[in-house]
Amino acid sequence: AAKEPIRIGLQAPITGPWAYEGEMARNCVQIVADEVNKAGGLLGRPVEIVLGDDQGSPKQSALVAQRMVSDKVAAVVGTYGSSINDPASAIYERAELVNIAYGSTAEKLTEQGRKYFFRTCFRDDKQGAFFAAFAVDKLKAKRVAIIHDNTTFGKGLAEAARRPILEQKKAEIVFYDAITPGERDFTAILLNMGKQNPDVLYFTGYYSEAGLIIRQMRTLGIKATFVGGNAAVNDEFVKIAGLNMAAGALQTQEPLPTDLDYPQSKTFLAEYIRRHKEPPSSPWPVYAADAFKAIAAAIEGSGSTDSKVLMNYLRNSLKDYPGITGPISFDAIGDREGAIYLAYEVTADGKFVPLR
Amino acid sequence: MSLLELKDVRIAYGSVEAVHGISLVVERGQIATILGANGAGKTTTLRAISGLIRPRSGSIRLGDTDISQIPAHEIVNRGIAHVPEGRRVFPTLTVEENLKLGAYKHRGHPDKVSSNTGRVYQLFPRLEERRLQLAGTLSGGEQQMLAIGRGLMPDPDILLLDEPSLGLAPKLVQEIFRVVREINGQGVTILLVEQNARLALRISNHAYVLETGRIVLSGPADELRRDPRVKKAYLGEK
Amino acid sequence: MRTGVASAAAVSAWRLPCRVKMVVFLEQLVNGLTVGAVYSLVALGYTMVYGVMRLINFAHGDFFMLGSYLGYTMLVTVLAQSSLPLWAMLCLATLISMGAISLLGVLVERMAYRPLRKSSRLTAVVSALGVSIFLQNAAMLIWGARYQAYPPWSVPEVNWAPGGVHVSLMQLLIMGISLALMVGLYMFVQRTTVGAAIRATAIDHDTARLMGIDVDQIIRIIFVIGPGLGAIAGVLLGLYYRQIHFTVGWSYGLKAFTAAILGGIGNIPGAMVGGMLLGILEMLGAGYISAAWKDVFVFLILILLLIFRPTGILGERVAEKV
Amino acid sequence: MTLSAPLLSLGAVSKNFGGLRAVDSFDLNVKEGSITSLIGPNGAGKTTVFNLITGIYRPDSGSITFRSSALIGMLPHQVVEAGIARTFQTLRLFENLTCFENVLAGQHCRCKAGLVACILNTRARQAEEARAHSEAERCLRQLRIWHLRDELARNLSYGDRRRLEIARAMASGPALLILDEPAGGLNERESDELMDIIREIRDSGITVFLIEHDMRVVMGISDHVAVMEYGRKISEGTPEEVQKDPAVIEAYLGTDDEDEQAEAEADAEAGESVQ
Amino acid sequence: MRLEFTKPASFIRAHSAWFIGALILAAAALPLFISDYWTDVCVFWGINVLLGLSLNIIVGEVGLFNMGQMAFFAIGSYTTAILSERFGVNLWLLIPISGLIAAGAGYILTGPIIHLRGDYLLMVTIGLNEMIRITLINNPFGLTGGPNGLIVLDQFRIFGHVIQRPIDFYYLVWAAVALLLFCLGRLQRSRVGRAWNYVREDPIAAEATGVNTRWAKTLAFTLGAGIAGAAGTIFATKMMVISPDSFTFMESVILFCIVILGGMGSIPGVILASGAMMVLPELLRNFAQYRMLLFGLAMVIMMIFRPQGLWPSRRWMTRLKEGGGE
Ligand SMILES: Nc1ncnc2c1ncn2[C@@H]1O[C@H](COP(=O)(O)OP(=O)(O)OP(=O)(O)O)[C@@H](O)[C@H]1O
Ligand SMILES: Nc1ncnc2c1ncn2[C@@H]1O[C@H](COP(=O)(O)OP(=O)(O)OP(=O)(O)O)[C@@H](O)[C@H]1O
Ligand SMILES: [Mg+2]
Ligand SMILES: [Mg+2]
Repeated sequence: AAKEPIRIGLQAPITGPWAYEGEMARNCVQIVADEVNKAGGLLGRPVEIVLGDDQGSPKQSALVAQRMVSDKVAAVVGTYGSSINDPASAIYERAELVNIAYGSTAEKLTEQGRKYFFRTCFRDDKQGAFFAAFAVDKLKAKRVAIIHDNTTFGKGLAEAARRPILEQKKAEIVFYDAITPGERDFTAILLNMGKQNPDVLYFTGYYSEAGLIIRQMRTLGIKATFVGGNAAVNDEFVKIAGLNMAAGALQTQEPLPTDLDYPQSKTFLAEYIRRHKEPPSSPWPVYAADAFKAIAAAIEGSGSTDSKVLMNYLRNSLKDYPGITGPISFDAIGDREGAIYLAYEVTADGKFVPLR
Repeated sequence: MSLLELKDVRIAYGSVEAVHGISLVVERGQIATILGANGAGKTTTLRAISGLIRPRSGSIRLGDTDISQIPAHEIVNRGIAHVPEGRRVFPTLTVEENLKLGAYKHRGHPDKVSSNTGRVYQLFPRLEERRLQLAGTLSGGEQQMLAIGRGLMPDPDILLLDEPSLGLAPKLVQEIFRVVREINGQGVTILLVEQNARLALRISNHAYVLETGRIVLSGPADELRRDPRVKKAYLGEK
Repeated sequence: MRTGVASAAAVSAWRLPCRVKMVVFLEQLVNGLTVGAVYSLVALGYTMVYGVMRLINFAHGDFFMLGSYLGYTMLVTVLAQSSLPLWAMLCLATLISMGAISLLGVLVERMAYRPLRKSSRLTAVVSALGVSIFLQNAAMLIWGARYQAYPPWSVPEVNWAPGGVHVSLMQLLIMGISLALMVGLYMFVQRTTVGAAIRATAIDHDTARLMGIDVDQIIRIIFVIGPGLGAIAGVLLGLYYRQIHFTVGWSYGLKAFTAAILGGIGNIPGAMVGGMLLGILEMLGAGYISAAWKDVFVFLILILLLIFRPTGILGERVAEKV
Repeated sequence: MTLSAPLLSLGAVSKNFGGLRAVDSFDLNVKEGSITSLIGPNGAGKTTVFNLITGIYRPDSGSITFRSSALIGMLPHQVVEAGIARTFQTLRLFENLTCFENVLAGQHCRCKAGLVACILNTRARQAEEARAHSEAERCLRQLRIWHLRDELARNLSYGDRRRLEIARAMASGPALLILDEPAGGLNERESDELMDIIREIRDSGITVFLIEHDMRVVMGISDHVAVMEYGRKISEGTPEEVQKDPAVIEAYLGTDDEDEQAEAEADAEAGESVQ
Repeated sequence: MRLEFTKPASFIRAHSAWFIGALILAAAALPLFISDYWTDVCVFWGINVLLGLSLNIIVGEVGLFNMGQMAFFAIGSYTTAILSERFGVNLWLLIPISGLIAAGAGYILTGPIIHLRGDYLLMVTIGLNEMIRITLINNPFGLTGGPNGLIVLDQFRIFGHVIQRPIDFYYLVWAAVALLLFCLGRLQRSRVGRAWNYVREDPIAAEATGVNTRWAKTLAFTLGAGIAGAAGTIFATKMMVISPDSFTFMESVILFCIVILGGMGSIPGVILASGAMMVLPELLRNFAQYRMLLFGLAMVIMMIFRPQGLWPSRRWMTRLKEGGGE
């Protein structure tokens, strides 16, 4: 007789403005789940994904969380945006259900003392600090401009990058403002920025706007070096900006799956491309796969599906588990340990290469 | 053959029947009048003839074709023009544009349109003085003239006039009735709905009395004028 | 503090040489007018449908969005295979997208609006919102949830900088085409018999019928023109900014609706003036106040304007006659 | 003429619409307890005068006094509170409400209960509500439409709607009732009934000021008639005086001769004219 | 003499006591039989009912177009979060306080625009919604926490019992709904409610029969904003975290649809429609990315088959006036 499956929740924005992120997250998790099932499942039981669409809305997110709790899933992967995640993880906490976020990078999430909340993605402050050091020490920037997009992620990263620069006092923040996501004309703000003659522009929003910004900026004759956050630069960015404009753009970013030497990264990527014709266009969905793998490892390692056991296992026993994005361990508050960031450059033929 | 003939026409708004099976006949060249209290169903009847509402049952024949299922914009082309209650001119269009729209069926024949416009101006010299004024700024009487003039633009065989004297000063009422007679003299058949029974009966050949959706009396206008029931109910005579 | 930085930026802007300030301003103006031209084109669709049916067609933004996608699909699939010159390809893509969207407009009117023509106005508004959600998600399913980009070869990259003011060919095209379309539409409505019939229908459906005007046909014409113009705007937008997404209908639709109101809804020149003004206001807000507060500024101006001109800039001020 | 001050008095009132001078230094006194009529060609400015009195428009110049206090600057609902109620030339009923609710609207300004009192349903509110109801009932009965109280206004016949509008105005307990073409669209018998009702209202102590094109009504019930043309007063007096005024005949009444002749002719022909 | 002359003089009214009694019993027993998840769906349904009723005053009773009701909901929610977290104000006290602050905002913000005609007012309220949301994102004076929003850790306590589980919130929210229904019922049958309906039917005639239309409109807007604000307190404590994402224009639009879908001015209609708008997407969950597509389609179909609303407040005979004009 077939064993009763272990149910693992995936909370993601399947519809709504972030639907593409949700869709990719679903694809990624599906790949690793299939892998697990092909290898005989967990504890001899198959794994089943319970999908919850939160539409990128906090209210829906709370509802999905409650449904996951009612459905008695073993643990939850999710979700994407920080402000969407927050109400859900509050509910998971109350229900003592392990939840591992894959795209929620706001610092505050792990600083509220929640025991059941983990994340496989890295916090804004890590990336912000990396940018500050990179811009000041490597690029020798004196005048830095920062533009964000007023989303939780964009603004969080922008703040995290600004703080160390202001503290170190080695460079000056000459411009700091926000665009409205979904708009397409940023010439007004760029002209304003151009008047300040920045050496570097750090844009912490998404590629859809980033592509427009670099193109409009270059068209206006602004020469500042463009540096994007880890959501800003990808293939789509190049398409939107046009290759001639995109070349030379930099970004701060965790090592891409393609640049990871771990075998699991390579097989995962190959499988993803086989199924969906192209690699995932943003880094976050891969963290979802890793969140799933971490949960699977905890179940397998602890031999239990009890949430409390899983929580303790993840916090204390899971050390350097080989994830797709590198070794996974969680620190005392649930953040992933050991953030590695690199600066990437868009080459003249549209490739992304780590900057040496 | 009579020009217009309604047979047992029933009309309803939603589930409420307003006209309960009326029959009437208008002969070519006549002025026929429908009298009746408020809410008797006069306007409703005219709206059914011009196609603005579909009757629930019964037939409306123009010449030898049944027009009861034909849409309103088609009916104009077949020779029925309807001057609606309350004038309903297009207030933000000029007098001339209003007239041109009246001749919408002649679009593509500019000379036809301009000769008809000329005819209307002849009938109502006051409109010609104001041809470029917005219709909304005309006085009530002028608007009524415009509405009637607009009704003449498509060269109708039969003109339906719904309470043309409503809200007009006595002097204008006289003028409107004079023109109605003149139009009739030019060969246009007229079906008139009026509250002013005295004047209406004076100019028409035949009359029908409508009460709560039914025809209760009909006959030659002169006869009705002397009918005691009409005198009592519509002429305010004891 | 962030406000400190913003005001520091503003202060140092004053110290710039006068000529530079002028150039920056002119550049802002060009960009504002370009965005405004797109708003105007989309606003026309709102205004025309509103004028004739008293319906705020919330799905109009999505016609615009679909137009953009269709143009894109035509370019990357069919036309890319052909050996036509670029301008011919662009024209064809625009025309095909326009035709398809017009057809869709007529279809939507027939299915979702006509059955409600005799009901309360708000009923149709809800139906329009439903259509909008439907179209948006349909686009998401067809073209995917990700951003698509017009191929680089499809965009004529010609730029000038007379006197330091950057102007691109696309900007001129957008402004020129919008202006031409609007003037053409205005002439059509003011000068032709069908135009007069449209205006008459806008005033009073029943009386228009009595003139021999087929009201259903007029409404069909409106739903050919409005969404068609939206589709053109969509293709232009795609070519100008390259990236397209299924949510663009909402954001631009809302802006265009704002523009239509600003100009006085139901009024064709009003849509144009409103769109341009909105474009310029946004540019001023983002350029001289703060991009983060721009929309607050724009809506504030809008509200102030409506307090003093309650029916928009060119809206008729019909104090209801009592 | 008595020396008592008029109930309503307009002094040199003017109103422009754009370039159009709709009312031009218009003077008029309405005597308490009278029925006063205002007549004149279409577009003469009669309705505008009513709108000026009731605060819907604000005059450009001139004075309007009611019971020796100034009305200008008051909002329409304040004018009603002060004791002037009106009807409209084109009916303006609350179509989707019942007749009873329509008439209760008139009592609105005579009640005081605010939000809190209404939620708590205080004793005072209940008393006030009961009073409003009995007042509304009285008005419906006076206009002879009590039996229609639960009908929605839009389902009424035209004549009943006209009455309902008058009842609604009466319900505010006005000292002055202003009627804009109350007999418009009524046939002769219906307007006879209306005349009776208007007289009855006057006899109950309410002053009536009306606009009318139906000369039978105007001449039948008015104590005093004023005639307007192009925004100015061109004549004033008793019905008989006004009817004979050549200026009025020229501007407004026209010569009825032609019709009288026609009628005589028609009567004569009657015997033969069998069509 | 008839006192029962307003609002649905329907069958249910005739036997109202029985119906209401049975309904209350059924509602009270319901959460004992359903999962926490469905209880939570009912909690949000209840919050939507509160919001729907608040908007119904403005749109349904007075006929003012408002697509920005979420602005006031946001003001209430943020007031709660700020006062509770920074100053430790008791949550029970915060319900009236948030209500009053939102009402005050409603009064001040709508004062200058209340005279605008339908669609212009619609536009301006959309603008207000956006203005408030952007202001919240921009974190003025560090008060609102920017896009991250604020957390609310405090919980309602009643006789030592902490309101925390879905079922607790279920009773809290629906008790609030019941209280509101009682008050609105009273209002509908009073001078104030009638004044609102007069303004909806014909503002000029209302003014000319002695109704201070400005007072009536402002009162409705203020009251509607206040109720939404008070509902914000419950929402904030339920969510524990609030952020500008909860108060988008789209949410206002859905709320607006609820009022129309219910049948303008109809209280039972609002309850039904918000239930439908809440439950429908839940039922469609299995359709994954086709969910919202079907939802949009359902809206169109519902309107076509029930243009007068799910539970029209009166037999609004469809107006036979043919489209166009006015
Ligand atoms: N659009 C409508 N919807 C519902 N009922 C209507 C509508 N129009 C008219 N009615 C009803 O139909 C009946 C006949 O109305 P109609 O307008 O035909 O009367 P009429 O004889 O023209 O009266 P009047 O002298 O007032 O013009 C009335 O009872 C009226 O209430
Ligand atoms: N709100 C307004 N805006 C512009 N013009 C107006 C307005 N109200 C009235 N008028 C104009 O003022 C003049 C007087 O109008 P009014 O309605 O007072 O006439 P009236 O004497 O009542 O005519 P009728 O007997 O036809 O009702 C008309 O020319 C009219 O067009
Ligand atoms: Mg009639
Ligand atoms: Mg008048």
